[in-house]
Amino acid sequence: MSLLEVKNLSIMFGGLCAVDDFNLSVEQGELIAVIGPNGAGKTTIFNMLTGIYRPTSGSISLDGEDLIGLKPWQFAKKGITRTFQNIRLFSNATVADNVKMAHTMHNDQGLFKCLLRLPSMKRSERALDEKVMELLDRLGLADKADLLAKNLPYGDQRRLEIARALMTEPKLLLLDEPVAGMITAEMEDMARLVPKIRRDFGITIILIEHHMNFVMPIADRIKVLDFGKTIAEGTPEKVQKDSKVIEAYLGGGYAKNGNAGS
Amino acid sequence: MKKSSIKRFLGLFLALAMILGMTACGGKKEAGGVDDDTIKIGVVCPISGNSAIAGKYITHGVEVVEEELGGKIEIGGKEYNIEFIYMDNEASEEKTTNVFQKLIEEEKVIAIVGPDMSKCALAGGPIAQKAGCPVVATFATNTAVTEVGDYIFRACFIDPFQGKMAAQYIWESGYKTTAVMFNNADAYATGLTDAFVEAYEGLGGQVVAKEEYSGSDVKDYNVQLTKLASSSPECVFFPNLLGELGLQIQQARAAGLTCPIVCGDSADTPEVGEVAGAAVENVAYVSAFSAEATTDAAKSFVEKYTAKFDGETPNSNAELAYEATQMVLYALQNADELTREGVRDALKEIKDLELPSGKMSMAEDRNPIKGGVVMQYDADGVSHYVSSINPN
Amino acid sequence: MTYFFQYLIYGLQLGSVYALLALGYTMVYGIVGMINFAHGDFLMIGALGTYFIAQAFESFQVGSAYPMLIIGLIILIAMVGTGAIASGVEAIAYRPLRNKPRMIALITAVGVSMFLENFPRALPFIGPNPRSFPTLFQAKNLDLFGATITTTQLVMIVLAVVTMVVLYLVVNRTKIGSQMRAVSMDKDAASLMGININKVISITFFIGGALAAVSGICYASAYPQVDVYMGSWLGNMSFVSAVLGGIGDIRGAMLGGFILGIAQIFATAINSTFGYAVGFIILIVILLVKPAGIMGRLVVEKV
Amino acid sequence: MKGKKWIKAVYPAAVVALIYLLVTALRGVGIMNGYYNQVLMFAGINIMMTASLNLVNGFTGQFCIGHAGFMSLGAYGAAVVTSMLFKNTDSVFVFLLGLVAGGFAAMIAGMLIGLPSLKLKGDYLAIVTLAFGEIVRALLRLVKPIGGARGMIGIPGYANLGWILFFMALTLFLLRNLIHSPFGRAFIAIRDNEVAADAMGINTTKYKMTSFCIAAFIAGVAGGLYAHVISFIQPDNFSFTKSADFLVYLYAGGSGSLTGSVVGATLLTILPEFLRFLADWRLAVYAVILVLVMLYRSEGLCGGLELPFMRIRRQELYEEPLFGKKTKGKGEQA
Repeated sequence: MSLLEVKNLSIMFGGLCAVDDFNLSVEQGELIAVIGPNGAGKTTIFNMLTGIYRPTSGSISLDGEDLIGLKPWQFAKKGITRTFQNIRLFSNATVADNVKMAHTMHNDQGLFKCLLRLPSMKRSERALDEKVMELLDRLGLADKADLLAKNLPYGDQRRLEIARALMTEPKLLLLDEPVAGMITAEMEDMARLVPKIRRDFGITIILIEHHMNFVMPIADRIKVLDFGKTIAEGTPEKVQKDSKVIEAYLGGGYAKNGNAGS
Repeated sequence: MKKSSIKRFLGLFLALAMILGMTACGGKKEAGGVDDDTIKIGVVCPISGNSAIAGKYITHGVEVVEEELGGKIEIGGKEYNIEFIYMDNEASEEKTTNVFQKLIEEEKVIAIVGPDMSKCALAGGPIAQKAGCPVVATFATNTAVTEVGDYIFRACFIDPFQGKMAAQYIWESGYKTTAVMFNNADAYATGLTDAFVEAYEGLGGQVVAKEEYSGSDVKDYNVQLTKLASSSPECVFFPNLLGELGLQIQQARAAGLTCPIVCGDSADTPEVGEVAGAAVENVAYVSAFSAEATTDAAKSFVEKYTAKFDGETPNSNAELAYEATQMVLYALQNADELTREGVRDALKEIKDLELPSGKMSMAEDRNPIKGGVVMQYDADGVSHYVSSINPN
Repeated sequence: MTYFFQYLIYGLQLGSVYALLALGYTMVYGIVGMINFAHGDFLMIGALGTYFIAQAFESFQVGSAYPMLIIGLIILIAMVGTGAIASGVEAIAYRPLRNKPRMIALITAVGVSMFLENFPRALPFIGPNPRSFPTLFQAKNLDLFGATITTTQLVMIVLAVVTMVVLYLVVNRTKIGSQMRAVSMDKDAASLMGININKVISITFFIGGALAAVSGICYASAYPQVDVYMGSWLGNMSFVSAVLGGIGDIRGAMLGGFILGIAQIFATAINSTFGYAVGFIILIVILLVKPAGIMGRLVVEKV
Repeated sequence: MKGKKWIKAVYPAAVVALIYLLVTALRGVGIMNGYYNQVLMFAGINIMMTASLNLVNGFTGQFCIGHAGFMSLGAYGAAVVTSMLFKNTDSVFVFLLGLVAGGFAAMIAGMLIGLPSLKLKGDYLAIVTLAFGEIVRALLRLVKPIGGARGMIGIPGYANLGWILFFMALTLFLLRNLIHSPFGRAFIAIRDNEVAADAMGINTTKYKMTSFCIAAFIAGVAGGLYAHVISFIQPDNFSFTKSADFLVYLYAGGSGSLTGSVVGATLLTILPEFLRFLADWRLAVYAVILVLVMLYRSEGLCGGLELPFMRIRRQELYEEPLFGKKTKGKGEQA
């Protein structure tokens, strides 16, 4: 059985069909990229996969469990977390606290233990901190643990978002444009980091990008979206050669996909 | 790191020391009574806040006494300086406790005149009682005020008596049915309503409609008054605060209530007539005092007051403040010794004191034994004496 | 049921006061994005100011009323004066805080409100006295479906609706209106487009203040008692109306005001003991059903 | 290191004890008197109210403007216990029982109003809390056994400065611990970015409720203390004006800072008393000072600052620093 099974996922906003009949089956440990021009509906798919939007029709199941109708935090609890295209950190908290915040749902310390700061609570806080520092160390943020998130440089903010998402101990990690707005050097860093995370944590990753040269070397499979519809799917090599993809990216795709926006 | 936290600790300590220092620039004198031949009397009233208008009249009332005395008082052949200290309590219980503490502990007053409201008197009372400082509340008509302890007195009559007066007046004027509208958020109004209804029904009258509203902020009484009018009462009773009465009277007339309207003693203020305009005709109210009274004490008070404040006629707020102050002065002059305790004992013994509202004696329960009057407004908003009602 | 229309008129009368004040409130709210707790005090300034201006014009009085021209002049002076005070307050107390968290401006507004109430109170010639508001025009009673409506009530209700329409047109159809909308959406971008933000916001406050003066005059004509504290409660109620209608929505502010007024009156009519509480319970229920106000659409945050 | 930890542990207790001893001593020699005592008692109560409001508004990012409603329920709850249920028992335990009862009364009300309404955002939530405060006030007026509009008379004056300082210190201690725990972090996450908090698996409704209920409980206890200071309470004492006072203390002190709540509530409680020499002009001048403070220190007097013992740094988790060499002592602005 595959880890994530998405069938016939569609969503309408008003009369506009933002995503139409999206299907995806993800195996444990895969790295899948969803690409497509701006406005193709990529982020909308992520929003449905994390419960922020409720799809008009279709099904999402993780490990065979249906997730439709759950709230975002329940999606996270089931094991899907994400990063955001427009960075959404807890900007007035420190880097370490940002990561700890993502651990909230695994917290086993009761309210009264916390109010009184009993020794057992202190111990658990320390264990958590060690874990967080280890994670930050792996992502190269350990020396910035006590800075406020809003004071981090841009590239570090992206990495912090990933660190935070990893702290929820997800089965499936969704990365929404992890290299958007990055300079080449930063992008190369990220291209090394993503496969490393996949290897080290043994998790499954879906990422959205439109930088082809970032995606091509790291993805197992690629899905190409345009106007809410899947126009191509397969290995990077196959997709790269697909004529529809080339049209969508180079323009002139309207002629053939005239009905796509309806 | 260690250094900086020590610095911070020092900083905090200094801040605390400053706060305490700021608060600690007060008096160092012995508790209670007379110092350097100066007698201090505290006056507590709302100078700001929603009831500031009452505070204005109270201040005026005491200022008349201040002028009479000219800063000096002779007690037992010795002349003392006398000083009145006015304190704003914003008509709030919390602030009343603050200013009571300030007057008692810091200003070392020998007695306190005021506050005017029952709620404030009830909050301040326990403090004065504990410190042993006599208080003469001016307008606090709630029965419970003087029950706080033997240092708490009042200058006005109590709710049950006022309710009885109003009921008696309405009944004796031949009105068998009355409708009531009152502020259910206000202690004065609810207390007076209960007292009135009990007394009126006891006399055989019938309360045909009883409508409520909540709080002084809501100035729209149309619905309630329409309902009152539909019960066609022979008389209407408004036991409400002075800031509300003017509009109530006006709206009542507009709603078709042409019958006589009777109010509590809070109606004794020129603003009611001013706001209500011509509608104020045929509005009667019970009061502690009539500015038309012919006794010497009353005449001299009205004369001095009118002269001092540009022809303003004293109302019962001012008059009761004046009387409360006079009671304290009387007690000072008749006290065995010039201490708070002495003043309290003398206040208890007040007998046949000539005051503008008539002869007054202090009862066992520290409430004054005095009668009341019924007054009625004419179309110009001037109130005239109708009848007197004696205690019991 | 016999009194249904009469109560409805009372509800509309009270509602029109809330609505008129809420219109100015919601405009400032929508365009500048701040909760102006002192807005109710602008109403007080308008009403109290009118009282003093009318006194100055006393010699023109005919009987107990004034000629039309003088009334217009009095109202105009009050509107301009209050509008100027509102812009002045904005320039002194709110402008420096424009880019700070909005709570900060809110607290400043509380301070301004305290000042506007306590400063005139302490002035000897104003003081805490409640005063009788002059009769600007003689009200006549009209008959409507067996209920009585006075001309004052009629004017107030109509004025609330007309003001709403005019304001709506100003904001949506005029140049200054489009500048206002630009400022409300993005101050920085608007500024880059060459819009003088200070001017636009000053004008917004001026209109808000002038409207507050009009509502003050209406309120005081219907409930002819003016004092320095009269505005605070009305300010709160109009804030409630504005939010109830949907933040920053001009049509919503008017609807919110009328609904609040009618709810309060009918709750009181059904049971005057619980009327006050029930009015607020209705408010909560409406917000639970329409969590973004009556006219507001729930905006899903863009993710 | 050990020595410092020890000092730090007794810091808060020592400071509070010091204030108490100082006040007592100053009263003993006659420098301070009952007036200062009274004002400090209200300051202590206001600190509790402001700090608890800070939990909701400052740390969880919600907007509650009806906090006095919780205070009134606490005041009445406590007063009912001490002056009606156990009228003739004059014991500390009755007082404490009363305070706890007041706290629970407020907390239950917090739950009732929070459950349906905490999904509302920003000003819409604010309006509901305002309405809640007004409804509580309106209903308390109508309950005759507790005096209705006439208020409750003769509540025993159990509360004194010692008790109030104790509860104030306890409140600050518990809130500090809470804020530096998974709960507090969840609150701050909700404040900083609700969408992200939700996506990170934080059940926002649950944590908002928790924050709301804890704040209501503290407000209830503070209300209980208030009732036993003032010995007479009536519903109109807890009007919107009072809620607005706490908002002013909170933001003038600096929201999101417990130190700010202490400083804001203390200074602004003392200031109007300090200005009494201005007589008529007192409140106008107070207003001007308030506006000036906001203009010149718009993040609040202590915005973004926290005294050392009001926060817990990450490093304190380690007796022997694990990452010490690398991370210790670096940027610690919280």
